[in-house]
Amino acid sequence: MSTHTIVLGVIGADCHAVGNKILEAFFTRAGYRVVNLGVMVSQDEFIDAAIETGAAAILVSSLYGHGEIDCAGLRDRCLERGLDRILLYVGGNLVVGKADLAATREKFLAMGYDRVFPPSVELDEVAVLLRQDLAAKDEGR
Amino acid sequence: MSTHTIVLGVIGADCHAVGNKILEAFFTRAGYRVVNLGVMVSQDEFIDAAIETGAAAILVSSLYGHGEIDCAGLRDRCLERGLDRILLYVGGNLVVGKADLAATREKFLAMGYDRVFPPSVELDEVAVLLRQDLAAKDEGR
Amino acid sequence: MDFENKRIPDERFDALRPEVLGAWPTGREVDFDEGVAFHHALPEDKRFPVALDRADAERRVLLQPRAGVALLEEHIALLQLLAQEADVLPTTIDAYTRQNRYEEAQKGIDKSRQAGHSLLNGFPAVNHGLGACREIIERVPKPVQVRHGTPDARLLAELTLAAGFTSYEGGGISYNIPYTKKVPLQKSIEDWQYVDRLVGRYEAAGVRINREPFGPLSGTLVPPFMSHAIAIIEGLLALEQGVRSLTLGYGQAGNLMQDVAAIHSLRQLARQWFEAEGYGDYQLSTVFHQWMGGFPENESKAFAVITWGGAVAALAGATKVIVKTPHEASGIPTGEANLQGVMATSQITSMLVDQQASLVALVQPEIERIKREVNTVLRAVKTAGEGDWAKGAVRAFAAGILDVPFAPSVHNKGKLLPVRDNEGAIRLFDFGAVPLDMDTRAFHAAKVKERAIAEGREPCFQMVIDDIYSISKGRLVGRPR
Amino acid sequence: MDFENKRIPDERFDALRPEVLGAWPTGREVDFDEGVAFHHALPEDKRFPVALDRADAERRVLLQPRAGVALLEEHIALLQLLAQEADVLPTTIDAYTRQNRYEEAQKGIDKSRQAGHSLLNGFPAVNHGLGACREIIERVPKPVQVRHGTPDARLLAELTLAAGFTSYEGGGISYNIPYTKKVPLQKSIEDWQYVDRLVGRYEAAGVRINREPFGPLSGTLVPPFMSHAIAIIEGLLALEQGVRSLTLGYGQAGNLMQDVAAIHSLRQLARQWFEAEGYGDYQLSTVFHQWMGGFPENESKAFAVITWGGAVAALAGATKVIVKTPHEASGIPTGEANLQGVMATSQITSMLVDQQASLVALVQPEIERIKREVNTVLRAVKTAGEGDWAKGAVRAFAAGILDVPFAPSVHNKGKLLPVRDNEGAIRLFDFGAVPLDMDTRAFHAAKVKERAIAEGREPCFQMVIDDIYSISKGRLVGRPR
Ligand code: B12
Ligand code: B12
Repeated sequence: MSTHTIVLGVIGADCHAVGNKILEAFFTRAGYRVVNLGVMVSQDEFIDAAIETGAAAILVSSLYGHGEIDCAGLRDRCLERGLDRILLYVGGNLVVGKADLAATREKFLAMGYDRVFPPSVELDEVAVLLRQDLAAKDEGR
Repeated sequence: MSTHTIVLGVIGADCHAVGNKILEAFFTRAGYRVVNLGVMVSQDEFIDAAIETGAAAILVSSLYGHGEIDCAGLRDRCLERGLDRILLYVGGNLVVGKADLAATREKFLAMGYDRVFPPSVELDEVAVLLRQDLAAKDEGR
Repeated sequence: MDFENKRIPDERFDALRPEVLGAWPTGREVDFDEGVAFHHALPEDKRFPVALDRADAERRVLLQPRAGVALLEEHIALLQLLAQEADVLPTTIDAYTRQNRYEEAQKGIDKSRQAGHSLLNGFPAVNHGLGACREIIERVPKPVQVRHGTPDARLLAELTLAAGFTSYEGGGISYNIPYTKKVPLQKSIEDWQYVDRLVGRYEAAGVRINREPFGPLSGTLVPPFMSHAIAIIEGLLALEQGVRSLTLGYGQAGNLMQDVAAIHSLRQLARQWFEAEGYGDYQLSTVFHQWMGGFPENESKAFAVITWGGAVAALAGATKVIVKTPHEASGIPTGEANLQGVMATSQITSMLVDQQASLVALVQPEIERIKREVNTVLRAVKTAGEGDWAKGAVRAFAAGILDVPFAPSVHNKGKLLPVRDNEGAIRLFDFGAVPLDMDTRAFHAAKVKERAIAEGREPCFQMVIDDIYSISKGRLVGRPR
Repeated sequence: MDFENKRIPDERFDALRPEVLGAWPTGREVDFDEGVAFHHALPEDKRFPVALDRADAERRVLLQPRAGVALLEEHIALLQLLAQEADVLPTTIDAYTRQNRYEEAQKGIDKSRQAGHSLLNGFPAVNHGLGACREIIERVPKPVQVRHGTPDARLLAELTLAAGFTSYEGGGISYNIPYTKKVPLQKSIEDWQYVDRLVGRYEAAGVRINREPFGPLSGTLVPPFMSHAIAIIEGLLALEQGVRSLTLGYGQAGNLMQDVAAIHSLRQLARQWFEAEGYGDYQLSTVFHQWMGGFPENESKAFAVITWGGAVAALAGATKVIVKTPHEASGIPTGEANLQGVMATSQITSMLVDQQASLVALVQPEIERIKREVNTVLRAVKTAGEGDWAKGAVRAFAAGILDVPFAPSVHNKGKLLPVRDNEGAIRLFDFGAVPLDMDTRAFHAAKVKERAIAEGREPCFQMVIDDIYSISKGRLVGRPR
């Protein structure tokens, strides 16, 4: 079984560090090679790191409410820069305000993210999905 | 200035005594002759007391939620028994549940009560209204 | 037979029974042996005494809401909803049934059917009968208690216990003085001796049923020593009839130290007095009632009052907490509002349950004060009864030795006047005829004086009125504005 | 000029100013003298320092929410709504402005106009400019503070203070370490010396502006001694620049005793250290932040967390409490949700404010512990700085003497690992390079051990993770399930 590399980070001007540290600990323990960019990561920094490390997925966090602005265009930028098969996950308090989950999910799926998670998500469930999605990707290869 | 007599009591099988004691203290201090029947007062007990004491008003309390059942028909019963000019006030948690105030008021006005009060009413305001209503009644005499 | 605190002989009980069961047609449905068999088959997690024991062992606070509506299906649905977060459940009985006015309860049921929503303030269990009550037990996944306020609760007990309820609230004093106007105390105590004897018979048949005297009484500025004294007397009366699972109750006063001390002293005093009177081998737990007086109308503010009640229950180490709802000031809560109260309480009790030990040392002086007051009063009650607690209770109320503030009963003197001190603890403004010792009186007077000075007014009845309104107006101490 | 804790000379300040004001076009609108004149004309009840003084004198806890939206009218309407129940108001700044990313803030404003609702997490005061800020002060009836998280907050300060804001949150450490990734500490401290000097100049012109270092830092399991040490250093830096009204802050930990002890020790330590360092004649107050870590999603449960925070603020006697909302776990609150948090807090603080005295004796040992820890750390900082607090702060972070758990800054060692003890107090699992004495270490280790035994597991990082989630999952101590 190949060890996948995944890139983690908190996008934009967002400084929320706690969830990010937990994601790092969790996915490391789950057997991934984790490249954690920490907080305040720009779209290009995510892409640079993914290219450099041959990552299979980027897990974007946005907690502070500007996700709608910061996350837009990441998929296009990936394609532009030749990352045409990368998984994009996004999670956190993605928009400003207590929003309808389904509407937020639609919004971010439309932006090109493969999966969209609320802050209350159980990480074990994410791990299952990530395993499945990566396997499907590997098969499709 | 004539001292009016008013009859107080908590109707039906209702045992809530605290508000009733406060109403007694308040209206006594406000200068009325107060006949307080306490809790668990039947319609006929109210009417008996009003007739006996020549009361100008009956202030009915209902806190426990059965007000809708217990208070119905008091006006008719007053008329039957010859009390054709008595003021009827009612106040408290008049129906079961957190209800719309306006709807409750309509319901009890339709039952023949002259004024309907929520538990949060300021007693000073009640005193003003009672004074006005009694004055109007005295003039009408 | 004499009125006294003696176990009702079997012949007498059996002789009384037909009359009790004959008071309303559904009484015929009761079959004690069938009831016992049903109880024996009940799974552990539907048994109230088991839940109480486990909670004390695990140092958890059980959460219990109040809930009852007119119709069976709605009532079961309500309890099933609440079972999501609550540990133990109630069936709160409507106020007509509490007065044995079954015809009026029937009218309430009929009108509720017509209206499509409950017009009653509780579940009329007697009218619905045994089958309906049994369905509650069968379809609700947790222990269920009957909660009411019934001076003559014999038929209700026969029906609901045979149906499988495993806990029964009330007592001959606590369901008389705050709940009625004219019922003689001797009558209600006798009727509750019957209820306790019935529970004792279940116990003898191997079925443990929990009994809970109603602690908060009028819910309004009741000093802890008075409710403790009454709770202990009701405990003694129940033990004598064979009850073996007792939960003594207390209604939150609002001052942290006094409330924590109250729960500690209640446990200690009960153990002492029960032992002194020769009772052993019983299961004791406590219940803390979130603030029982007037609530703020605003729901956010109500949440604050609810949470503070939960916090103190946890810090005091009560076995169970009775939960209020954000609708409290307005009316019987919807299921959702009720659940909200339980959830807020769940959060705070589980956050604080590990901090119980921290306050014990601090509250010691207040514990001692409460104990001294209770002991004085109980000794006086016993003397009044010439050694008999049943007679003593009746005579003590007549003499004003026992006196519940703001109670509606004509058999209650109503001379004792409580008022908050400068920290919000409930103290005495007028001692009435309660025989407290001089040092205790001086202490209360000094505390009241301290507040009066802080407020620049003499201790007065307006202070008491201000205290009655204070929590609903967002304060604890009713300061002048 | 050297980097040191010395009042910025006027020439240097005046030399820096054009660059600061030139960073964004609205900077040109600033006129210091006009600002001073506006402040002099401000009514008393719009002045933050006055409100703080009065609250302490009257032993009341001031209530302050957080609030900020993208557009001016909506922002003013929001504050007017909150003014119904809050005592002092905020203007919370958006996260782009905090990073001086004014172009992005502008995009946020424009998109918010299009969307018809705020897409920014705060009010972009710099982009809106002086006139808009002035309108806030004019149209909101209570004192307003700038609340943000800006490492270089010089332009924001120039604009908002000239506009009439009377309090300004932040500091060179507390708005760097938890809020940024790469900004060097020396840079942020220098920039905050500028802000403090600006406040000092207002002070010299007869205008008192309150300054509030940000107490809670990362908001997540920060041990009181660490946030106290940093608050006191920021206080010293501010006093040196001429600030005369200081509010030191602390974020609720969750354990009653520790939290009450934290507020008491904070006041005492600040007084001691300020005096020892030669500062007198200042106004000191405290602010208690309701739980700053992850909240439960359920709103009823959030109300419980909010209320408990308010309760402890009142019992601890904090001057001010920062209020959370039932939407906390989900997103920026609506005005209504925000008001709900304030109302719940209002109820509980006014219910408990008279009970402050009760816990003082009990928390004495914890007060002494915190003092000892803070004193040890502050002495080490001073030594590291060879007597200079600015240098000391930078070197102490580099050495791990100061270390904030879970902070994002690369200039923070991140070796200090906190964990809750068996009663939920925050203790240390790994001391990192923080130079605590051996007795203190033994105490922490014993407390952690005690919990580990209770849970039947070794002290481990999973325990820390469990503690991070615990309150959001309805507990305080993150016990294994
Ligand atoms: C204390 C209390 C009790 C105590 C009463 C002790 C006693 N004997 O007095 C106890 C614990 C015994 C009790 C029992 C019950 N209670 Co109760 N009780 C309360 C509580 C918490 C406070 C009442 C109080 O004393 N308030 C303080 C006084 C000063 O205010 P007040 O009573 O509202 O009176 C003022 C005003 O209403 C107004 N007013 C009243 N009448 C009138 C009349 C006029 C003309 C005017 C102008 C003004 C006016 O002026 C008064 C003085 O300011 C209220 C909820 C609340 N308000 O927070 C529930 C409440 C009244 N109880 C309620 C119920 C249902 C019951 C029970 C049936 C049990 C149950 N199912 O939960 C039993 C009643 C049994 C019976 N036979 O009556 C419900 C009523 C629900 C509804 N209407 O939908 C309430 C609202 C709680 C709730 N939300 O469920 N209760
Ligand atoms: C602690 C905290 C802070 C601390 C952060 C300290 C630090 N450097 O880490 C401080 C006080 C500094 C802070 C500042 C601010 N905060 Co803040 N903060 C919080 C708070 C209370 C807890 C966050 C936290 O640590 N949670 C615990 C961790 C474990 O959970 P988490 O962060 O949610 O991460 C988990 C999940 O989200 C998920 N997840 C996250 N990303 C991803 C990605 C993928 C792919 C997957 C699968 C899962 C996943 O897994 C993580 C682990 O379980 C939250 C509210 C809350 N949640 O209760 C607000 C909150 C996130 N903050 C908020 C805001 C707005 C701010 C500020 C802008 C100030 C303001 N206006 O109020 C500034 C931000 C400035 C900036 N530049 O970023 C808002 C965001 C609002 C929105 N989205 O509508 C929140 C929701 C509070 C609120 N309701 O207003 N904050």
